[in-house]
Amino acid sequence: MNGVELRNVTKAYAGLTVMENINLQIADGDFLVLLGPSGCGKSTLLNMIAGLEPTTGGSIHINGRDVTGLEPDERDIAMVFQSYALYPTMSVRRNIGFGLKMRGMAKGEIEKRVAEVGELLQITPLLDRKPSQLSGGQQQRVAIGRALVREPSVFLFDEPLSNLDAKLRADMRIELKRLHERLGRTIVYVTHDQIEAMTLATKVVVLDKGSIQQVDTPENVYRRPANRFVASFVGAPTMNFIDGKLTHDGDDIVFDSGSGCLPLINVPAEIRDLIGRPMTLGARPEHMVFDDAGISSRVLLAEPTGPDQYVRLAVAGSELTARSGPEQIFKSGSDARILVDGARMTLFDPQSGQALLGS
Amino acid sequence: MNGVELRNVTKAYAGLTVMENINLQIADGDFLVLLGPSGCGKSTLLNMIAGLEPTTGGSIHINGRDVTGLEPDERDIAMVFQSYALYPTMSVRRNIGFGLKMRGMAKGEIEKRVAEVGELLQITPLLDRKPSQLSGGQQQRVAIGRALVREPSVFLFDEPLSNLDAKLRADMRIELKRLHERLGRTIVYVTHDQIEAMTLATKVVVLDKGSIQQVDTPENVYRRPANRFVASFVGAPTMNFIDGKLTHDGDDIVFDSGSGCLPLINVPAEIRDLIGRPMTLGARPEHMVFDDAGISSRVLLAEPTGPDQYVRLAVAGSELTARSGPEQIFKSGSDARILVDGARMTLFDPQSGQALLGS
Amino acid sequence: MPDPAQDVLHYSATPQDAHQKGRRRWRPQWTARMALIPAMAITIFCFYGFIIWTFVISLTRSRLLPVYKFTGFDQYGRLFANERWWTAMQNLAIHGFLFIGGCIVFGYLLAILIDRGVKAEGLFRTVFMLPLSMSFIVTGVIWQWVMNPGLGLQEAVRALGWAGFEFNWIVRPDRSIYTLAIAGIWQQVGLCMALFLAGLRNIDPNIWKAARVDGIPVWRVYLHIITPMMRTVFFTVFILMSAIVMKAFDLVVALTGGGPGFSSDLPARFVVDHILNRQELGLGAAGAFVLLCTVIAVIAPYIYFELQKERSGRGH
Amino acid sequence: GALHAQTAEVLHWWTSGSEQAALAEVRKVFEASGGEWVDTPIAGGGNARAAAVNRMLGGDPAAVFQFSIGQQLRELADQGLLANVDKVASEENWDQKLPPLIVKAAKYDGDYIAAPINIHGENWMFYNKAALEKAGVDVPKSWNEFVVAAQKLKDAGIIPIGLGGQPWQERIMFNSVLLGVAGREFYAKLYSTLDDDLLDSDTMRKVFETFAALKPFVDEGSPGRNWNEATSMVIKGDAAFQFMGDWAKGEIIAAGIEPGTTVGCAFAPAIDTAYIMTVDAFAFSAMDGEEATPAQAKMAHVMLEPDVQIAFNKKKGSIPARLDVPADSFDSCAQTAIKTLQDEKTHLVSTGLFGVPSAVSGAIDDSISNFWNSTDMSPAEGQAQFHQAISNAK
Amino acid sequence: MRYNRLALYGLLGIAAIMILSPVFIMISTSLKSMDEIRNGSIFTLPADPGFAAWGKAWFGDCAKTLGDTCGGLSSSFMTSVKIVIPALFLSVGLGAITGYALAAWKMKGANVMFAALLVGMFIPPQVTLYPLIIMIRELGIFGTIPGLILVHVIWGVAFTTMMFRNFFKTVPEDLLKAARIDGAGFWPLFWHVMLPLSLPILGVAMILQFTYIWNDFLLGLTFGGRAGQPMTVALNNLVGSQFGEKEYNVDMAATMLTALPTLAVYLLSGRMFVRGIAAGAVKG
Ligand SMILES: Nc1ncnc2c1ncn2[C@@H]1O[C@H](COP(=O)(O)OP(=O)(O)OP(=O)(O)O)[C@@H](O)[C@H]1O
Ligand SMILES: Nc1ncnc2c1ncn2[C@@H]1O[C@H](COP(=O)(O)OP(=O)(O)OP(=O)(O)O)[C@@H](O)[C@H]1O
Ligand SMILES: [Mg+2]
Ligand SMILES: [Mg+2]
Repeated sequence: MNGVELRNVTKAYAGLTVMENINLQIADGDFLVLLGPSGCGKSTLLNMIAGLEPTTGGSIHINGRDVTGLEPDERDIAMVFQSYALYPTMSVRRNIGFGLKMRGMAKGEIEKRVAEVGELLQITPLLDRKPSQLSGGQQQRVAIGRALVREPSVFLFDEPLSNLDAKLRADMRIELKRLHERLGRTIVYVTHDQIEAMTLATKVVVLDKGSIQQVDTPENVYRRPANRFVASFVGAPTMNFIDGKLTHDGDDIVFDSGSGCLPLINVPAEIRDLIGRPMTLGARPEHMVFDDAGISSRVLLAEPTGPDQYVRLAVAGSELTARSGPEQIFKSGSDARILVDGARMTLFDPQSGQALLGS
Repeated sequence: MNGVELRNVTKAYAGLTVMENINLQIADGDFLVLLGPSGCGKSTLLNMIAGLEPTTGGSIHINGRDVTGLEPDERDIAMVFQSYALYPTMSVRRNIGFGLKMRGMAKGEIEKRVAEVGELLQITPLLDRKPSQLSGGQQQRVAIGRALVREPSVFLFDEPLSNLDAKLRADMRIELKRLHERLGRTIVYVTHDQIEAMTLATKVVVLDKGSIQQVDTPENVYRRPANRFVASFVGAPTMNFIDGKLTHDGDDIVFDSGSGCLPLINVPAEIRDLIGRPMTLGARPEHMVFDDAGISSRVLLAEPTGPDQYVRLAVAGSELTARSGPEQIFKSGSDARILVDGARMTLFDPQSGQALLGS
Repeated sequence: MPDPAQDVLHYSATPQDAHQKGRRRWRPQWTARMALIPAMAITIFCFYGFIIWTFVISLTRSRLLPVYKFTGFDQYGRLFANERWWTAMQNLAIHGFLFIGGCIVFGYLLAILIDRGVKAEGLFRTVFMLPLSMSFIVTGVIWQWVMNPGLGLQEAVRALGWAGFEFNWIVRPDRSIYTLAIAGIWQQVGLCMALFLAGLRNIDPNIWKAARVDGIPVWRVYLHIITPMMRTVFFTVFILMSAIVMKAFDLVVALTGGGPGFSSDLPARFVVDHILNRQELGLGAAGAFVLLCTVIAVIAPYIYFELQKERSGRGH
Repeated sequence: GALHAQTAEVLHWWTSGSEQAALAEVRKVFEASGGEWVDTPIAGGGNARAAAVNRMLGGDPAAVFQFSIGQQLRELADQGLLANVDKVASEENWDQKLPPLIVKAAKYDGDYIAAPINIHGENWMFYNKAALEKAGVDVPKSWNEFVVAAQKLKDAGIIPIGLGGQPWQERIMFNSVLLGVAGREFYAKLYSTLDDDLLDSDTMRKVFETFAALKPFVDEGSPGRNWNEATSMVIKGDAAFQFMGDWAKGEIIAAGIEPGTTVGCAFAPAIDTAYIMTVDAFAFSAMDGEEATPAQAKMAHVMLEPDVQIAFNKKKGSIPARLDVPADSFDSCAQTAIKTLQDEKTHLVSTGLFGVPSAVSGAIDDSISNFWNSTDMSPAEGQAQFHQAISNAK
Repeated sequence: MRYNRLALYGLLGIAAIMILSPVFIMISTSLKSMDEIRNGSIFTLPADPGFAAWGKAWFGDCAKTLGDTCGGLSSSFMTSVKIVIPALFLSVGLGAITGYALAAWKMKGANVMFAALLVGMFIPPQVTLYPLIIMIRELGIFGTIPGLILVHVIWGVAFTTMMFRNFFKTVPEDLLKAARIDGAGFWPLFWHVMLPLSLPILGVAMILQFTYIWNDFLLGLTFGGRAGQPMTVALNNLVGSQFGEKEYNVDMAATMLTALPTLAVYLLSGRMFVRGIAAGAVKG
């Protein structure tokens, strides 16, 4: 099989297991994003694929070849680091070409390849500068160039954009996406930023505490989270959670939190099976609907972000966030009526946190 | 006058003027956000208000008192830094109480105030830790506590949230906003993150290259930018700009970019006066409408972010970004029809960059 | 518009500032200046005062005690006609090169070896730094023993059966200067090692990872990437070791006594010998002044570098 | 300085066993006559001299301090730092009892500023009798004979000259050669006038040639060696000869050998008899005036008392500074020296400490040591360099 | 991989042996008798190790001296301690304060003054003894321990200032700003914030200054007078005399005894030393 495959990979530091029995298949040409909170083991996993950290158990296969015991440079991979890790005393040109030179490539050929990469990443005018003379975004581009020039079959990125400011991050994101479409190589990309995961990935792996929570397309991870951890980690502002149970309110089904009943619309039919059992309802801010049929709630705070507006509401004993358009005016302390789009909500088992209804 | 006032403030470093004739009035209780790109002089301005940088010219008044020559601790201000700047060798308790101790406050009184602040910021259990034993968000809270405890009349914040990750940033933002509503003190807040500016400010000052571009409410800065710089700096993804002119297309008014005509809807009446003159049209992604009446465009890339989706389009010789809901599917290379919401667009003079029609 | 008088009124009325009664408080900046006075006094009176004094004395014919009968630049004439002085200056160059070079090379090598992740790191580090605790006099005495051809290493190796073994540099006029470097390096290599090790530890570990992914052999990483990054450390080491070379006195006295003949003399010893033993204060002062000028020529770039570094560091 | 009137701090560099024993003789008598002795030993002549001067400059002088008599002492007197002991000297008529050369050196402006305590001879040659016998050579009477004998010794596997390769030891050997080749008049004239013609003369060339001819006869380990290690080589028979001052006798005695028995002493080969003298002396800091305090005067008195002179010098290995004390209790070498010195023509001064200005002294040491240790310098070059160094230092 | 490791440890081992062997020679010689020293090689182990020489070095040999003291090191040990401790604290303290003032308080000419001060690191102290003697005399403290301490401070301040200034330059500016806003003036900022921060570099400066001052001979000899002769002067008296039989075992024992305190400091603080250097001297 082409691509990358991890079989029962385990990692322990000084006896402390930080990762156990990881199994993962990354198809050729995938843009796989490893998403998870700080310390969950993303970098460790990436480093094991790169060969920078030895595995404690299991095996790693790249393009069908078992690379578990190989050195990084024998694995046909390239890597880009958050801190760029450019060689500070070399010019951009030498930074990019140095790996080729070490492989004994001819000078002329190196020149050619560096020029091509420079062209592709639009850093040709910077080729003779030192890294310290570049802005953060330019440095990141050079770091990518250094990976590109080697033409490996797998690219590994460890939070490559997190040192950049918001604007630049957005631009670089688009560039990376285009680059992937153009080269068609496998990419494994680590981030803790869910927007990056959503926009870049063809497949997202959500990690928590060294174990895989969900492997799916970005859309599914967002819309059908496998469990409460994934649901709360992905999405900003975060998903609203309310404990309670589904009950009938006349013909309608409502969600009874014990201190109030939240009306639901567009309720899918299969949900009726769950009526009465205790559960947690999860609803994203954009799936809370301001509607006169809704439950009455008190506005705590309105956060206009420009295109949208997030409103914190006190309702049925919880604090919830709902999204609205920027025009509507919410005064703190005033009243608003709110309901939940039942077609888009997620229901979780309160004990295990697993999503109810096959996601 | 209460609050903060800057009169003709000028700043030069070694002869190089980085800031000239800044005049600014910050009303008592305002939450004023200084917004601008890196290096535009935000920190410099804040430091001058704090007394950490001497002014080269002009004067600074706090609560009606000329503080231009005073030491920082005589100005009745407190400041919170991006890097937190906690004293690494002191416990949280001592960190917070240090400023009071320096003022010679009695021990018991310090204890009391520190405890209050700890309560307020929910850091009571952390009071005996060292800063290095705290997470970033906790450190930032302590830094805020250190400012709060002094009960100054003006708070200064220099990018206090930019070292935090996205999730934490969103939470802290809300906390800050609540804190401001609760204490009612004047806040001057520096950031280059427009979301922070939009959500926190009662008044935004947009700075560029040491001069003030616009002073207004967040809504107005977003919806009625004073010039092209403000328009492009505020909002992410950034506003779309197209050069061309307004022309008649039958009864309708369209925007003619030279290589295609962009249909407009909801065109305000006063715009008719501008027909024919060269100008730049600015439209934010959420004000681009997918509509069969629109101009045909080619989809370059679709970026789903979760709640929304940003679509890059090639249209009328430009590349534009439009926002749509997450459900619709845009395949790269496919066709989409697009038009602009004329009620929300902004028009700029192509030479000066100033907004046309009094904003 | 509040007028200034009103400002003061308002000011003293503010509760926090009531105790100041409208007067400007004592500024911490002034305290900072006061705190510099002792060091400034030492710098001006002791360092520069003494340098000037030395220069003045070098223009006199003082012998045992300073006398202020001026003879112009006669002492410099005598100094430059003195063969021993030139030998000493030449030795300074040789010793400086070997000692500083040796400390840098060996210190760096040891630091690299330790940095490769050895087990008993603490033990090795401590061992390498042990000689630092010895004075130069002690160092000289020990090495005089070890290098003495009749008693030390040469004899010991010969006793083991290698009859032709020669290690008699200390008694050879053309080699004795090298023995100074050996003993000096032995003593100072630990400090250099510690400095280099600290520098190596400050290097972003991702650089190492990037180099491994690039498939760069370890020695090349050190040569092409790490070493250039350690420029500041090299400079620090260079300056510290230069200071030692310029002041080298005790070591020469204890190790070779400047001999054989004056083949291993150094300027600092020349100067001290003339001032304290030969009662040639004027000549010694002239030598000292020439030595100081040499020093300034060496450290001027350092000072320039320091200031430059900080100025360029400001933008970040 | 606020010590009791009869208290004297004595700063000296005599820290070795025999030196301390000798000095103890002075101390015993000084204390017996009511003085109180505060001892400040500092090893190394250079260190001690520097400390004495520095403490004087610093206003915390030692009342009595060991110093070499000559130019430097006069410079201290010039600055008013010294007290004189004229009263004692005239009462005891030092002018008559001390050798005239020493009297001259100990006086500044007609006042005695130092008390000479002894005379060391520098042109001694110590030899191991057994070694000479083994090689079948006699004690050489001339430098030509010496070279022949040395060759024989070398052939027999004995190191001919046990030399401590330090400049001052090399100079002692050189001066012996100078005296032996050029004669005492030449020596005296050369060092008192530093005359260019003499320095350039053929005689001088011959001195350098002879000196150079000795180079093959020292062992490899010579450079840097201490004099007592060299003496020990002679005692053990590893080396045959050592040219050294009579303090070497102390080392010989310490090894349990009576000087003149198995280890012999003789003057270095020479065309006429002479004695190169070097003198240990004590000077007196000006404590409250130009005149010595009672304690200082007492010290001066004690040091030149005949009994002290005998007891001290026997332990020290030198001979009394006063030539009028009975010689019979001294060893045979010392007796020879005392007898020799009765003839004033034999009085020569060492270039080490008081014969010539210290700058010249240093220049002499430097250039001789340089010549001796260089492998490629011809005698002519050595002579030229010697001349150059002396003129430069004058 | 394996062979690499072997070579690595091999090289380190050789280096360690080369560094240690002179110290080993000293110790083993100090445990030998004089006969053994005369007849054996310096590299052999003592046949019958004994501490007689150490006793002699420490207590002296009263039979050989004039009797005021017995010439051992014991008498001057306390003198050394009395000199080193105040000199250490004063020179490091002054360096810390000066370095702090230069680095943390933006003052015009601070860099020039620092540059000027650095020159002091390069002046051989021997060269300027005379004016220093006169200066100390005029202060009325020549020949006393306080005088000697002052001299050590003068010659130590350039080095300690350099260490501290370079360290304090790495302290983030925001921290200083925060303290100023908190109203911490010059001294509170120093005591409460900067000094606690500088502990690693303080350690390094203390260790190096301790070594320099403890090992000093010249300044002690010149400025100590009679009362202030440190251990190194006693050591010199023991081993430095030109005349008379040399007792190498006693010499070596005395040398080791003199070096013992500094040796102990290095043995006990090796890790701290490297960490301190990493914290300050190198970052620059
Ligand atoms: N060298 C090490 N020794 C011991 N534990 C380690 C080591 N490196 C990492 N860990 C632990 O392994 C876990 C995973 O670390 P890792 O760096 O992979 O996290 P991450 O997901 O990359 O976090 P971040 O987003 O902060 O980079 C963490 O709990 C960390 O403490
Ligand atoms: N000490 C200084 N000396 C010289 N120029 C300075 C100094 N400090 C700041 N500047 C310059 O003044 C300008 C404004 O700097 P300032 O730090 O206020 O920017 P900023 O808006 O806070 O940027 P950022 O978002 O990166 O913090 C910049 O061009 C900067 O280079
Ligand atoms: Mg990571
Ligand atoms: Mg800033």
